[in-house]
Amino acid sequence: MTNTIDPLLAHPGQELSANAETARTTLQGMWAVRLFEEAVDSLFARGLMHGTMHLSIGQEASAIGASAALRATDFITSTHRGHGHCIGKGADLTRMMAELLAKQTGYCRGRGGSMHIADAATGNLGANGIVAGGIPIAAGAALAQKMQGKDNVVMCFFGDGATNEGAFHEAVNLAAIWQLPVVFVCENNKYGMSFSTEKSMHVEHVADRAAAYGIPGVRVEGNDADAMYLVCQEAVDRARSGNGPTLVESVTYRWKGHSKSDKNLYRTKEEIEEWRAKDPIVQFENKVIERGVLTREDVDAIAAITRDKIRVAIQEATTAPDSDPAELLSSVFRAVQA
Amino acid sequence: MTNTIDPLLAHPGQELSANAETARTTLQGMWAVRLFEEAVDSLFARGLMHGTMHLSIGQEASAIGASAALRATDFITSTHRGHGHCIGKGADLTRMMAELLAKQTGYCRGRGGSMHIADAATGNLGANGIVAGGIPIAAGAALAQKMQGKDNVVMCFFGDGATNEGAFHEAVNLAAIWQLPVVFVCENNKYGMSFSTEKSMHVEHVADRAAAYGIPGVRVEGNDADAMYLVCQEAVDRARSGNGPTLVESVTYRWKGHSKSDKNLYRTKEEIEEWRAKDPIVQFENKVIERGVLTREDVDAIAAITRDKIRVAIQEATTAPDSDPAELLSSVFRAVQA
Amino acid sequence: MSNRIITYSEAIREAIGQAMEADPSVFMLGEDIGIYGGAFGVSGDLYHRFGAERIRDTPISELGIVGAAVGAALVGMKPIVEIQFSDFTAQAMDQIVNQAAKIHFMLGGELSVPMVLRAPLGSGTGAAAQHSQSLEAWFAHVPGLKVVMPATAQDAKGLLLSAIDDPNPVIVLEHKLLYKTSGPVTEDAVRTPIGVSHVAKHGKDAVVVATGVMVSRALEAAAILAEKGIDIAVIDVRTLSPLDMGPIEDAARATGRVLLVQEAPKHVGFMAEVSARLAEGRSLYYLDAPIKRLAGLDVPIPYAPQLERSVVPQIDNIVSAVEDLMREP
Amino acid sequence: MSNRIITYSEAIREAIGQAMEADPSVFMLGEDIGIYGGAFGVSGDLYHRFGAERIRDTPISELGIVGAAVGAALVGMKPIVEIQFSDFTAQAMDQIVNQAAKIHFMLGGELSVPMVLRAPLGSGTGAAAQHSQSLEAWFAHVPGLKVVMPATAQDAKGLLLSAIDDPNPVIVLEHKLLYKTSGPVTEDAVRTPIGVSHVAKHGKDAVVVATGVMVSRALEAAAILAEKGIDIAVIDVRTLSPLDMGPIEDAARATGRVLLVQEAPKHVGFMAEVSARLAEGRSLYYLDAPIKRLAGLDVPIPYAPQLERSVVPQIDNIVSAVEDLMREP
Ligand SMILES: Cc1ncc(C[n+]2csc(CCOP(=O)(O)OP(=O)(O)O)c2C)c(N)n1
Ligand SMILES: Cc1ncc(C[n+]2csc(CCOP(=O)(O)OP(=O)(O)O)c2C)c(N)n1
Ligand SMILES: [Mg+2]
Ligand SMILES: [Mg+2]
Repeated sequence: MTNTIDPLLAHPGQELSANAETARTTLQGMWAVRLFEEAVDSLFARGLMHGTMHLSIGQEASAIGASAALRATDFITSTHRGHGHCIGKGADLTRMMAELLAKQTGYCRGRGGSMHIADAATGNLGANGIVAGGIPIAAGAALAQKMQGKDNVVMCFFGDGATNEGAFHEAVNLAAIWQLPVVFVCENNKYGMSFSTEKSMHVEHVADRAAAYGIPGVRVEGNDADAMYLVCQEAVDRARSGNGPTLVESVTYRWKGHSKSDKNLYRTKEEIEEWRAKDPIVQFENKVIERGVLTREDVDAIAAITRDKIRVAIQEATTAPDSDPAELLSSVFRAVQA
Repeated sequence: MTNTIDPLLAHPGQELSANAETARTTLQGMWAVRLFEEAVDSLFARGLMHGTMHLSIGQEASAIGASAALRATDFITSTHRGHGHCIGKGADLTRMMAELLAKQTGYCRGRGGSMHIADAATGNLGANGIVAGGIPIAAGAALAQKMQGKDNVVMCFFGDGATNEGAFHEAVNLAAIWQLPVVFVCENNKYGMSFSTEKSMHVEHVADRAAAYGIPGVRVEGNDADAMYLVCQEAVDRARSGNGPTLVESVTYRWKGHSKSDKNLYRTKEEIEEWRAKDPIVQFENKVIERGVLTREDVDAIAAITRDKIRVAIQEATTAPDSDPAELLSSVFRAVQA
Repeated sequence: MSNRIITYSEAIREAIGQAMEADPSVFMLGEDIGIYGGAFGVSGDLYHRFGAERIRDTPISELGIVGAAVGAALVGMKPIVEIQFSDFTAQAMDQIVNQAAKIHFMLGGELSVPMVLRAPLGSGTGAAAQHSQSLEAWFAHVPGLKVVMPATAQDAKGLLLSAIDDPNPVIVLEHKLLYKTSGPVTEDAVRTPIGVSHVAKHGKDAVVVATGVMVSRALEAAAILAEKGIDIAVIDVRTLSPLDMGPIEDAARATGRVLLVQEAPKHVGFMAEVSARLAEGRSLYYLDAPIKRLAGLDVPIPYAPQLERSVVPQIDNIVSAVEDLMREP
Repeated sequence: MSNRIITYSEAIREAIGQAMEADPSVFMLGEDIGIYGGAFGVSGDLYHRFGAERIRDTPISELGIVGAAVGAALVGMKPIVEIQFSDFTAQAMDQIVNQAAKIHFMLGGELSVPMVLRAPLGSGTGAAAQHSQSLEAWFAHVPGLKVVMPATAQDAKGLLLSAIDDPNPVIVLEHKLLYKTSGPVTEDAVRTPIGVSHVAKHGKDAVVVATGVMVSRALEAAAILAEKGIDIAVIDVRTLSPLDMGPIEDAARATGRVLLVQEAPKHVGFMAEVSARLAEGRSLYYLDAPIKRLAGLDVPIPYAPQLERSVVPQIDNIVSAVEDLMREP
């Protein structure tokens, strides 16, 4: 039994909000991210969850819109703020929740937690606790696709802060010179922890950095699932057809603090409120209703169904067995085939 | 007794070839680099020198033209191919040669060799065996100038290959956001060892990479000492007046192999010949003679005098005491003041 | 010179504040150390006291940050770098090891790198494998670096002050679990000398040698063992490099039984060195039992609390290990 | 299965060639490995045999290169990374240690990283401190990495073939001075097992345990010592992690005297682990003399030939150390 959201459907060149089917899967995806993380936030606050958490609430359209441009056989690499990417690529919500709850049935058998969810079955090569750590890995996975003669694409998610790391520079350069099938999706939420992009870069836009690698750099409204999808679709097509990487800058915002230790001293309440007003889910709901693609009842039902899935995830995960220390020593290496 | 070339003189805004005094110091500098390295090449070939060597023959105008834009109190960081930078900043030729000959009187007391010559007295913070290793160090030294309220500038030399390292990216970004007084001089000799810039970058020019940091990127004919000087002078002024870093791309070429193990399989004889025809010294000599600034006899005399200095350097260095193993264990740490 | 009870974090902050007041060349740089106050709250209000120039927030660029510190140190500044988690020193190893550690020696002795690099290490916070390592052995193995691991609030202050004074690069590894622990700390800027191991507790039956958070666990184990009639000495190896074996050898000779405790994985870890030094010091001839090591399992640190606890030494593991040791031969 | 005398470099090249012929997912990437043939000439003509796709030249970006190998390995390729000098692994430590080593465990076991990282280590070429380190202890300390150091041409081939077969990241550290040395090597693709220490020479008076180039120095020392009537065993620790103590303990028990030899600086180096394991193996009860370590001085490697030689163990140092050991107690 799996507890996933419906696979993301998309029609190339057509907005996600343009028909009922794609509007539904998009909304489901965004709600799944939002509700999953709200649940996590509450479990954490109640002391039922351990470690630290990086929530992407407010950024749902970015993850879900981007993922909609991928095929099941495509790959992603993700970040410390990766729940949305996992869900977008089709992860099982129960196994995600089980991981966060330190259970044996979690994606990492309780060894990784929120920052390390990976799912080979859906092509998710892993969230990463190291800022920019996944970028060279994405380039390598894309190189492998090319060498293996496959037409899969790798979508590489990272934050604005990550673009200041050497790993970003080296990896994007490799992808550019080898024209690898990778789409670099920078989710620019204006801060790397407390340090704003205005301070961390001397260029206006992350997308400007593409110029150093001779690849297209595209800036997109990351809170608009449609825009995100269309831009990523184009970048994915470019990659798939052998025309190399693209740097997509998704302009978005995280509503919550960076992690649990954040007192939000580096930004104003007004700024947060401004962005809360640009809620990607509300925007998308209003749009599909205005367009007459779905009704208010439809969208409410989607939220309700998704809420149930999250409830199931928590329930199933909570009752799963705790992860087992006995297997650790034998789990460091994969056994060598005789 | 020191054995240095005359301090580099320059008149802001005026070509080095424009008057006898600056033409003379420029030629002396370029000849010193050329003859020093030819001597090293021969000592090495005759088994009298140890280790490995990276010669900058063919690139003399780049090092000397750039250095001419600096004051004595300014700093440089240099590379594995750094003899020209050391000499340009005023290093003692005997102490340089003594270092390469593994002598106690060498700049590093025989501990560093060619790749590690530093000279605190002339503001040379060190050559570096690590590609791009000096770039963050240069940014830091520049930060210190700013924090100390000094108006010194740091000139940071590195190769085209170094711009593919994460260290380049991180350091240039720091210098850009903090508007540090540093001039990044990329000596683009078309190859990082065997790998050409056409293959290692997907942009045409190294200078294009400045766009990612919001700083000026300037391409200059690195074999033309005048052009090199004028461009660097402008960049140094910018830095000194608080207007931040510049990326200068000096287009040049190394005549010799990358190091002793190089069989030159990655480039053609024709290409090497083409660049030999652009000999920076011959070009400059012809120019000053044509301009009537110096005579043929003058320029020949400069070469002869410099040849003598190199002869003295070899002689003095050869007879100096070998470096001493007894002091090694006590040299790892600087003694703590009581 | 009065003492107050303050936390380990506060002690570090106080040391930095006093050093910055005394010497304008001292400054701090690192990620989120400014208005955020540091990922573990260590820099706290220093930003408000000293401003953005001297409590300098940086982009996420560990290699660049450390390199900038090296460059600044070369020309007269005294930078204190904070690396948010010591795991991210992996990003900066070139500047730490190939540059900072070697410059003074390699360039002939004129230049030096009076840099301090502080970083939190260790497990116990549920942050998983990339945020919980104890990499002290890497640094201790590199000639040209001094490496300290304060185990108390007083030493967090005192060793940091000594590190700032030192004209050489010093790596200060702070255990995350200690940040919120408290202890008496002198108000004055009292130095703890680098290169001196400390007898945290005397005892006659066996000696436990420990670093970082394992020192307090060893002391707690000592209390439990005392109830069982076993009287152990505890040595706090405050400086891993250069290593002071004096008090360790004295206690080993006096007790005849040695337990070495570290959080890091056992294989090729720091305590192997202590064991090897004891062997070279002819322990063969005076020990009553084989030297025993109690260390982290040779696995990455897992996330789940029960897994995480199971892979590094806890108080009861130390108690049992000492009991085993007493049963030898 | 015939044997020829070929060099250590040729043996490595042959292993790569055979692995690439047998398995299309095997490929090589690194700086100047293509038409240049590798900084030490190891890849040689492989570029002409397999082309630019599979003998893939890269820009100077060690972190990116290793990361790309990790990514390729995750999705079915078997990359062999060449890092030009092992000192530059410092640039790539994040991908080696925080990614490659941890992924299989940390992500729950489904994914794995069948990557090989080859790098030359050691001094003796006058390349100075940033090009001459022996950093094997760093890698051996990291759970999730296997670490081998071939000491002969045969093992250079055999261990590399095993490394390529291995579904886990394997670090292969090759000593630069060995590249041009020769020895008999099987033509067939014969594997040397990872995780098995090798008795390079039997002997009854003492045992020398060594790695890399120190194995051949120990064997030369053995010949000199034989003339002096001292018969030593030499153990080649081919795999540093996981470490096989069996033959070492057997020889230690049989001879009662142990000398551990490494090129790396002594402090917190690999041989400390061997010493500590012997201690834990109750060496106390069977040794006739304290375990002795002979290692590099705790200094960066200097450039001048006489300095360079003076800081790492040479044959005569091994001879003297064994003689000292025989005089104990
Ligand atoms: C190499 C590294 N440096 C620092 C950190 C600590 N850290 C975790 S997330 C983060 C901010 C990342 O910013 P950004 O890339 O913009 O992603 P966001 O958190 O905004 O999604 C920092 C500094 C880390 N995990 N890895
Ligand atoms: C980090 C690092 N990687 C690789 C090397 C080996 N290496 C030394 S010089 C060099 C080429 C450098 O190219 P470039 O920066 O263009 O300088 P050039 O040699 O052309 O002057 C390489 C690959 C090194 N010394 N350091
Ligand atoms: Mg961000
Ligand atoms: Mg070059």
